[in-house]
Amino acid sequence: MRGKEVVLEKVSAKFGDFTAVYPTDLVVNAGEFFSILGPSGCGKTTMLRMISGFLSPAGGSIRIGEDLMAGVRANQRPTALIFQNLALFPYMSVWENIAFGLEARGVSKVERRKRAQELIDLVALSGEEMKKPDELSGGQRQRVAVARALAVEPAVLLLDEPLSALDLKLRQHMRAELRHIQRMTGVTFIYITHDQGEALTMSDRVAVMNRGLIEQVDTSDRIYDRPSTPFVASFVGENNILRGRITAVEDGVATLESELGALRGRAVAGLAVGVDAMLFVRPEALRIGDESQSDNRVAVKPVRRDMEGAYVNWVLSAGEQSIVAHMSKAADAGIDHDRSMHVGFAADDAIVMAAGELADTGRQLADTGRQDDEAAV
Amino acid sequence: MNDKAKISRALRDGSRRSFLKKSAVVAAAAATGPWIVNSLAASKEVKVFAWVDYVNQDMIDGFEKETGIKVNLTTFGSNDEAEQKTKASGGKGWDVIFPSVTNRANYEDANAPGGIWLAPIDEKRANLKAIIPSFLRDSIALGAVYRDKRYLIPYDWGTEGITFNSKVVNLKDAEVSFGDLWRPEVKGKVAFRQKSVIMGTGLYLDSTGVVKSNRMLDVYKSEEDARRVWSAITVWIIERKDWFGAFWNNATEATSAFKDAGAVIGQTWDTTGLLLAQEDSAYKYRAPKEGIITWLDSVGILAGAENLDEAYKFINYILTPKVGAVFSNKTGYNSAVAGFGDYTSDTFKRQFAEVYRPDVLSNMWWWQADTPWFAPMRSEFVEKISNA
Amino acid sequence: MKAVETMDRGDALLNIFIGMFVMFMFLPLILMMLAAFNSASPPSVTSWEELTLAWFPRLLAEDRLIGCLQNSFRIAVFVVPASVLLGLSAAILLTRLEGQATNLLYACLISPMLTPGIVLGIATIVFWRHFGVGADLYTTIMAQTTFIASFPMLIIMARLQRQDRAQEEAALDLGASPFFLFRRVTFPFLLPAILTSAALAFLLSFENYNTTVFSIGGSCTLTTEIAAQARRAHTPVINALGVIFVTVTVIFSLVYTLRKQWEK
Amino acid sequence: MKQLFEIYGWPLTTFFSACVALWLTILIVTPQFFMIELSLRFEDRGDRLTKIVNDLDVLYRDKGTKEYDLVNGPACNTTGMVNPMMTGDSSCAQFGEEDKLRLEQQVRELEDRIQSLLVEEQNLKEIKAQQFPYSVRNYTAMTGLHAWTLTKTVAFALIVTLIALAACYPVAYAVALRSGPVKTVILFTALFVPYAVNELMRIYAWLTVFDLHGLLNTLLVIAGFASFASDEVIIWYRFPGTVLVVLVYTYILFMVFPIYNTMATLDPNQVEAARDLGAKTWRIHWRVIIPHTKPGIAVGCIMTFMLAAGSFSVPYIITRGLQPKWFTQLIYDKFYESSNWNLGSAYSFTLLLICILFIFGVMAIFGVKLRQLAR
Repeated sequence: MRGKEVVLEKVSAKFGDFTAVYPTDLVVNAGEFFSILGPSGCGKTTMLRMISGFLSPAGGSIRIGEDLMAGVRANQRPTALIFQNLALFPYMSVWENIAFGLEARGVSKVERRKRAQELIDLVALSGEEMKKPDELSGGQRQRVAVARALAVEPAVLLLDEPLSALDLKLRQHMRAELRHIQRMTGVTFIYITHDQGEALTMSDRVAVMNRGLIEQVDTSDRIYDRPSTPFVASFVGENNILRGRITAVEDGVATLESELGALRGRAVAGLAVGVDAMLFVRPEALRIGDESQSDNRVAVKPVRRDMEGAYVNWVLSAGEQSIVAHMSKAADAGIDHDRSMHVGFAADDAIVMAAGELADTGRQLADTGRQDDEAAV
Repeated sequence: MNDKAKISRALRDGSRRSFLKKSAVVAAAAATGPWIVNSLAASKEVKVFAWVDYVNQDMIDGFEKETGIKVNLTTFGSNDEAEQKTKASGGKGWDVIFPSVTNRANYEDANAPGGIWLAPIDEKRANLKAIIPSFLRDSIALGAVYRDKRYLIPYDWGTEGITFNSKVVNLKDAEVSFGDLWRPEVKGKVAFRQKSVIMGTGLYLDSTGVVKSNRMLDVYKSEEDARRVWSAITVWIIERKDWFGAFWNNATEATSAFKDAGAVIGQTWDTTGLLLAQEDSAYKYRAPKEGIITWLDSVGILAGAENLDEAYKFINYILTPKVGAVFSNKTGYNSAVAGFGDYTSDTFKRQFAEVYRPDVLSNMWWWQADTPWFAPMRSEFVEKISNA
Repeated sequence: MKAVETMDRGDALLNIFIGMFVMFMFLPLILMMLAAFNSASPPSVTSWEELTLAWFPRLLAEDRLIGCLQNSFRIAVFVVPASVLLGLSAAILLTRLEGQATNLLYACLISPMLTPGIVLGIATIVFWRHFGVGADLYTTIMAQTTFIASFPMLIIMARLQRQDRAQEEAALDLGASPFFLFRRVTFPFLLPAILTSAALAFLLSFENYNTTVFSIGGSCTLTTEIAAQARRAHTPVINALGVIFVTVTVIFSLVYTLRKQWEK
Repeated sequence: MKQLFEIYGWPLTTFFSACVALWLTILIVTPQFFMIELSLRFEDRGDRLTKIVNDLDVLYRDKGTKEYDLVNGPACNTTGMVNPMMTGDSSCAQFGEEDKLRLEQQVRELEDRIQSLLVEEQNLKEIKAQQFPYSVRNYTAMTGLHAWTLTKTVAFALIVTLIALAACYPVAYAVALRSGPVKTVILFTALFVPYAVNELMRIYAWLTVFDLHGLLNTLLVIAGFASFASDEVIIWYRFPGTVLVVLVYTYILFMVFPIYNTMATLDPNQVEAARDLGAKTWRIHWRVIIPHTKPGIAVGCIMTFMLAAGSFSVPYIITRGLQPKWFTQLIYDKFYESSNWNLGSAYSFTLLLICILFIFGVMAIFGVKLRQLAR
């Protein structure tokens, strides 16, 4: 294990009057694959640049391992950054690119060659050593960038949306590859992305960021199942949002009076009676027509049925409210399409929290339900 | 920038001196540049700044053979050019220079060390005995000496008379006049130097009584007299601007005025006329009856000379009778070296006798020592003629 | 570019005009070159005497001309690196600095290009006279560098603006010292622009006249000497020199154009 | 600045900044400042000090001659070819003791007068050193002749600019938008060759056309309008038109290339689209091509005007002294002929001001910013 932990204490960033990052505390464990997820402009890149040393924090301190980073310049930090556009050196061959950091440290050519070869093998680029970056495919370039960063044996590898330029297939393949490399090397990865798929599949833990604030730090599962803010709930995965007012909170279950009647869900901590609230329920948690076993029941009309392959995407309407439900093929088979019906969900599958800011993507959910494709554009 | 702030502060304080000192420090680094550039040149040499035709290859070869010193020659076409380039180069570019003796005052300059861009001649090192004594004496009155120190050594003399193609305009030797430049039949085919045509024509107009000028000596008398005489002459000349065929500023240009530009008559230096006559006997160089314009040229050493020993060696070399004769044969000018005549060619002797008849020699008009107003005012009228 | 399929009358007129324009540009040069092969002196194409190559070897005998040519090279030896260095420095500063001051700096640095050459020459000799430095090759080097440096600045700036800044950050991040980064990343990237500007700086220095004639004092360069000879009696020796100039230029242009085409 | 330090480190950043600072101060700003400073110093050549210096010169010369006579005896021509008498009173007469005493007395008198003048000279110099040295007399004292020369030079430069613009626009258009790839390459090379040939050579080439026995006169003779024999040929160098033609010839390519460069960035499809939409040719130029080409036209005009107004080589070589002088030649004369650097600096700065005005004028007319000019 050569990764080191990264600790941020009250770190903030400002550009003139604009606060890009509000004072933030964050601990990234040594050898962890950590992602920072958020929409563009949320401050995640700023965060990364502060860790890598290209930006000085407006306040707070950054520690990597035992060392405080204040005053340590980018080229002296035990971090390596992989840029969004990779920033490979076009005038150098693959191996020279990879050995660049070693050259900068005055390592002898023989040694450089040897180290570069190891990394070339690691990222499966044997045979391409002498090529120039513009002679490589997108995936190969990606691997050169990773190898180049790893060559300097960083304790922390920072990745700034490095997969965004690739097509969907390649991207999915590279996810696995990055994960594999991270496991092999044990280096701490801090991965920045606006693509929740990437963040959830690769990461040990994910931080969700919005407007300069980290709203939640948790494992992928918990981020998905137990979002702690409306933003996280709406940004990560698909969610149906039902608004209303809290009428009761008992034993961790909140009752919410909405246009569609009283609804019940798990209450997040600190929820009080009488506040405006939102209830989030995942499309796959909805049951159509199965009236008996649900804590909540809502009468709906079918609007559209989209066949998605593995599941069926139902778009339903309940008054003004649009509701999306995912049915497995088996469950879908029993649904009578033609009449008005009910959807139901267990209180345990829904989360109720005080009304707050939602992610932009949440609004489009009912129409598209295809965030992956959107991100690919 | 920091420097900018310095400049503006210096300006505000009005301390130009201190500003200059500061910039001098800044410049010091850059000022090592000239040294680098100069060090590209060879070491043992003498740098000569001379009239285009003054130092010919035979003289250079002879000197290099005798002393092993390399001659680095730069030429100029007029006294003005020599003076200004000397000033522009801070008296440093060359060792030996050949000014007209009457122009010595133009080398005075407040910026020069000791107030003049020339170095006093060390009379122990320069072989002044080689010079015809009367030249040595009279050169004092013409300007070779400045505040008790000699700066220039007479080198040669020559004249500015009339050159004409006798096939086209046939003039009798004794009756040639500066007025012949303006004869009707030579309209558009006259060559002259703007600076001296206002002297030659002035002599003609004085003799005919049109513009009285005491044989042009009035222009040296006072500024007012100079303005009166020159303006009248300039007006007269500009009325005849259709006569202008070609202007010349140095000997080569004068020759090409006749050969290329179609001039048939002109006010030229002796060298032009005599060399043309050597090629084509139709050309004649004659002294005008108003008195031939005569100048005395000299050799001196520049204040910033770096090769003093070599410079004196060079000067003493060209002041030997044999070299004086080589010079005269090649150029048609007359050396000021005593005894040079014994070595001149027969052609030179013949031409000398033809042009400088006793009556001509007794009626020469000498350029006088420059006065402060002379050069600027003359150039003002020269501009008018050039722009006519 | 779209091929012109039909030739209308406008195109025909345009072609005639272009033909005349090209003729106007080349006719004097061709005449000058022809006269170099005529034994008649002064040079002429109309009074043809005899076909000769004699003027070319005569060039080598023109000691003064050769000396002046050497001066041209001496000047260029200093002007080219100085201009490229100044241009490079300015380009880097201007690309990296921001704000109104940058615009002012830019205007100042580009101003020598838009200043008449003689003004630069004069300002230079006036300036250096204060420090006891006379007009000579040195002042010419200074005067030429003043405006020639603007050209490398523009060329290098254009290239810098196309630079991917992440590359420099990547290098820094990989532990490169700023100097190593410059040597290994920025400089190689700028090299084509630097070479182009060096070539241009050489051409500009070599052919400069208006600035040089005012700043060189008593010395000469090839161009001041050509001008001096052109003004007075000239022999076809200068024409012979012209033939060499034009030939070299044509060869270089052709090689350059063909290479560019080849790269496409 | 911070960014610079981060990327290039302080040694390199300092070095680059120092280079630019040197360029700015030693090469660009300070020399101009010194030139302007010099132009504000008026050199009075008619004042009392000048007169005293002249009088001193005369006295010293007189004294020098007399001292020479005292040492060497009367000069007498003994050797050499001839002794043209210069001052008229040298003779080989004997030099008596009485003459000697008289001469010595005269020398002493001269010395006294010299001494008193030297004192006055010193005083005047001190007074002059304390006076405020600046005035604008070098600018206000421009004679009518020089003002006329300046006007004429500027007018010529404007005409050259207009002719060049009129001639270059179609050429640039043809090369950039109207030719197939092969023709473009050929035309570009055809334009590039004269552009790259040494400026002096291009000017010199015109002598073959204008010479007495040059192309023009030969054509006239062939056509029977003139004959070499009777010298009825025209001396072309006398006509200002020759300078105009050669100026246009020499600087026209500085107009072609900027226009071509901007025009070549125009998407030809825009022109096609405009044509499809039914625009007439002139409207396409007026509405599509010219607006796009504006920065190029502005640069071309500025460069051509500046080069033409500031040209020394063309008038110097082409007029051969047979035409009134160009303003640049006037400036040259002030520096290298009539020794008046102060006036020369004033004229030089005047020329610079005119060019600056022209630049701002063109930028205003075309609505172009300085940044756009450099390409």
